[in-house]
Amino acid sequence: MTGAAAWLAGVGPYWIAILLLALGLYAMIAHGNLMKKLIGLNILQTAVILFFLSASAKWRATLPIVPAAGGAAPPSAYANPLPHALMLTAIVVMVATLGVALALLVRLYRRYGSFEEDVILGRME
Amino acid sequence: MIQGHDSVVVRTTVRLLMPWIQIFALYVLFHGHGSPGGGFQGGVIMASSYVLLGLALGRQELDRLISEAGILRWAAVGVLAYLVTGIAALGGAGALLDYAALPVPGLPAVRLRYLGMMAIEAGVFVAVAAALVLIFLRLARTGEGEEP
Amino acid sequence: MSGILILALLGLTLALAVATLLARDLLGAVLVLAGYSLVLSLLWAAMGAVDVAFTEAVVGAGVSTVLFLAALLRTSATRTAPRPRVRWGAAAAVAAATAALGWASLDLPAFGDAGSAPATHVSPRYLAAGLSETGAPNIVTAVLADYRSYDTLIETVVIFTAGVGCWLLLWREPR
Amino acid sequence: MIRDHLPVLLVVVPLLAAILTPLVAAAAPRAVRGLTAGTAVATALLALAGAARVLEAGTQRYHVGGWAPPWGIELVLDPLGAFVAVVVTGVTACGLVYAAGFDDPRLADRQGATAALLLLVLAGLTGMVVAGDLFNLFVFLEVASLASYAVIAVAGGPALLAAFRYVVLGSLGASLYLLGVAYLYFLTGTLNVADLAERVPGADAPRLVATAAGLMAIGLGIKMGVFPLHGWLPDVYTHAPAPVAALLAPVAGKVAAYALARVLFSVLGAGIVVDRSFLALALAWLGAASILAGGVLALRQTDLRRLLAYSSVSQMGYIVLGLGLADATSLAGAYLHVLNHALMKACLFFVAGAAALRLGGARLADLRTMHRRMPLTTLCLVVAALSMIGVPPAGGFFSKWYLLLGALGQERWALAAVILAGGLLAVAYMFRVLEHACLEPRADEDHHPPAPRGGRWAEAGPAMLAPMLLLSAGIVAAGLGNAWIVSAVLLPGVAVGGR
Repeated sequence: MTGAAAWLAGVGPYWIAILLLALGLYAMIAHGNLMKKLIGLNILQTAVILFFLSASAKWRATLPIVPAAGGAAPPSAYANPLPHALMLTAIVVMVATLGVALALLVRLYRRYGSFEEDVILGRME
Repeated sequence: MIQGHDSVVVRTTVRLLMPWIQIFALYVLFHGHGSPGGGFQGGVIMASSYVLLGLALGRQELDRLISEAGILRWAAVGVLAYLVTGIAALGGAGALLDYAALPVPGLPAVRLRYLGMMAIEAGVFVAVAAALVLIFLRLARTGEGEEP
Repeated sequence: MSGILILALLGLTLALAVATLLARDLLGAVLVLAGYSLVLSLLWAAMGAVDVAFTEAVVGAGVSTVLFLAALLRTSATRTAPRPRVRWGAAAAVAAATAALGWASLDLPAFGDAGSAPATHVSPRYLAAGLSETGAPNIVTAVLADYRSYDTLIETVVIFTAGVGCWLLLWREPR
Repeated sequence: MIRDHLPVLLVVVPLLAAILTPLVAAAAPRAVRGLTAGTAVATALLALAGAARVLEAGTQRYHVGGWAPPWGIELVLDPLGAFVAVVVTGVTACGLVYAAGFDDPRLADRQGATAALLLLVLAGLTGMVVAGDLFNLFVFLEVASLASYAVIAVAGGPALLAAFRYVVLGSLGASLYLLGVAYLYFLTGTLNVADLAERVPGADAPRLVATAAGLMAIGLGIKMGVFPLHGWLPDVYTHAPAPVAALLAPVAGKVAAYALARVLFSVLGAGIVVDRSFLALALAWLGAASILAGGVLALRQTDLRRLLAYSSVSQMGYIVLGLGLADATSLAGAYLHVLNHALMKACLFFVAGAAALRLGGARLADLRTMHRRMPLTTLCLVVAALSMIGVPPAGGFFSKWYLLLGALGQERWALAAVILAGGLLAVAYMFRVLEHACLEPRADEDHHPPAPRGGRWAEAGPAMLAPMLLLSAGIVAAGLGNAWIVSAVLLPGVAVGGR
C-alpha cells in the first residue's frame, strides 16, 4: 500500500465508526417514527462495537486460535482476543435490548395504532 | 402472523431440515472450544430451527412441540446450570466460577476446567435458545385484538 | 488482514447505514439493516474477529431481522415513515460531537498497530498461556468461558431478562 | 467461609432467587412473594455484614474464577462501596416488602415474571456497586436497565411510551459509557479499575482521557437523570406502577452516580478531576443547573409523583455538585446525600403510592383528606418533607450542610448560593404538598369543595405501612448519626479509595 492508503487504513475504522455513531444518533433525535428511532439505536450500538473491536486488530496477525500441537508463535502473531470476547457480550446485550424495545412497540401499536410519536401523543390526550 | 405455509414442498423441506439444523447447533456448541462458535452461537441456531418450524408449519404445530410457559422455565434452567456450576466451585473452596475447584473427585485440574467450561456453555446454549424462541413467539402472536 | 479490503468494506457499511436511515418503507429499512449487519460481519471476519463475525451474522442479520419482521408484520397498517423534518440544531450538535470525537481519535494508536497498549498489555497473557491454562485452543472461548466467565454469566442473565421482559409485556391469559 | 465471599454473594443471592422464581412460580405460586421479599432482606443483611467486614478488615477484593486481575474480573467492596450497597439493598428491601403489600393487579404473578425482574434489578444494582472492572459494570448496568424497562411498562398506556423513550435514551447512555470504556482501553489495554488507576496518569494523551471521561459522564448522567439529560425521568416515575416507581426512583440513579464517582476518582485519579479542571467545573455547574431547574420544574407540578420526579432531578444535582467540588468535605456530603435522598425519596414515593391506592389518586388535590384518613402516612410524609426541606433533626439537612461547607471552604460563593437556593425551592414545592395533605381546605374555595367530615380510616395495610415508618425512623436516625457516618465511614472511604 502507498503512504496515503496506509494512513487511511490507520484511522479509517475509527472515523467510520464515529460517522456511523453520528448517523445513528441523528436518526434517533430527528425521526418521529419510533421504529426508525430503534433502527438508529441499532446502528449507534454497532458503531460502538466496531470502534471497540478495532482495538483488537493487528496487521499481519491471524485468528486467535492457537494450534494445540505446540505451535509456539508469539502473541503478536494473533489478533487480540479480549475485545472479541467483550463485543460478543455487547452483541447479546444489543439483541436483548431490541427484544424488549420491540415488545414495547408492539404494545404501543396495539394501544394507539401507530409508530409515530406525535400520533401516539395525540391519542393519549 | 404465523399460519403455516400452504406448500407441501416447504412444509416437508422444513420437517426434513429441522434435525440437521439442530445437529449443526450442537456441533457449534461442542466445537466452540477449538474453533469459532460456542454456546451462544449454537443457541441462536437452535432457536432459529424452531422459528423456521413455526414459520413453515404454523403456530399449532409449534405449540404441539413446546409450550410458552415451558420455554420460560427452560430459559431459567439454562441460566441456573451456569450459576450452579459457578456456585459449586465455592464448595471446593474456590472462588465463584473457579472450575479447577469444582468438587468432582479424581479429576485433574485440566479436565475439571474442560468440564466446567462445557457445563456453562451448555447452560448458555439452553438459555439463549429458549429466551430467543420465547421473544419470537411473544412478538409474533396471532389473534390479538386492540388493547382497551 | 488486508487494508484495501477493510477500507472497501468500511465504505460499504457507511453506504448501507445511510440507505437504511433514508429508506421510508420500514420493511425496506429492516432488510437493508440486515444487509448492513452482513457486511459488518464480513468486515469483522476481515479484521480477524471470526467469533464476532459469526455472532453478528446469526444475530444481527438473522435473529434481529426476524424479530423486527415479527413485530412489523403484526402491526401492518402504517409501514411507511414520513420523511423527518431536518433538525438543524440537532444536526449541528451531532456534527460538533462528531468533530470532537474525530479530533480525539487522532491520539489513538494507528489501526492494526502491534505495539499499541491493547496489543501489549493484558492480552498477551491470554495468547501465550490461554491454551495451557484453560485447555481451549480458541482463545476467545478461553477468555469468554474462563478468564472472564463472570461477564458471560451476566450476559446470559441479560438475555434471560429480555425473555422474561417480553413474556411479561406481551402477556396473554392462557386459554 | 461466607465472610470471604461477601462481595460476590451480594450479586449471587438475588440472581439465584431471580432465576429460581419462574421455577418456583410453576410449582408453588404462593411462595413467590415470600421468596422475593425474603431475598431482598437477606441481601440487605449481607450488605450490612459486608460493611462490618470492610470497617473491620479494610477493602475486600474478590477474584472471580480465581484469576488475578487484570486478567480476570475483580470485585471490590471498599468503604464507600459498602456504604452504597447498604443504602441500595436496604431501601430496596423496604421497597420489595412494600410492593408485596401493595398487591397491584398489574403486577400479578405471571409465572413470577414481575418478581424475577424486580430481583434482577436488585442484582444488577449490587453488581454495579461491587464491580471492579469497567466492562463488567456495563453488563450489570444493562441487566438493571432491561429489567426496569419491562417492569415500568407493565402499567400499560402512557407508561409504554415512557418506557420506550427510556429504552432509547438509556441504551444511548450505556453505549456512550461503553464508548468511553473503549477510549480508555485503547489508551491502556486494560479494563480493571485498579490497573487503570495506575496506567492512566502515566499515559500521555490528555485528549483521549478527557474524551473518555466526558463520554462516561454523559452516559451515566443520562442514567442519573441529571438536567439536561433527565428527559425520560418524569414520565417514567409518573406512569410506572406505583410500587415500581417507589422501588426504582430512590436507588437506580444513585448507583449510576456511584459508578461515575468510581470512574472519576478511582480510575482517572484525583489529579485529573480536582483542582478546578474543566471536568470538575463542568460537573459542579451541571449539578447546580440541575438543582435549580429540577426545583423550578417541581414547583409547577400538580401530580405528587411528577413533582417527586422533578425533585429527584434537583436532589441528584446536589450529588453531582459534590462530585464536582471534589474535596473531602463535599464528597462526604455527596455520599451522605445518597443515603438521605434514597431514604426520603423512597418514603415519599411510598406515601404517593399509598395515596393513589387509598385516596383514589396521587394528584395534590387528592391528598386533602389524607391527614384525617391516613394519619400515620401523613406523619411519614411530614418527616420526609422536613428532610427534603432541610430541617435539622432530619437527615437531609446534614448532607446539604457538608456540601455548603465544602463550597464555602473553596470560596465558591455562587455554588454556595445555589445550594441555599435549592433548599428554598424545596421549601416551596414541599410546602405545596404539605398544604394539600395537612391543612383543611378553606371553606370559601368553591373550586375545591370541602371534603366530607370524618372520612373513613384509610390507612394502608401493615406490609406497606411498616416500610414507610421504618424509612421515616431511618431519616431521623441518619440525621442523628450523621457525625458517626461521616467520620467513621465516609471520610476514611473518601481518603482511601474515593479520590
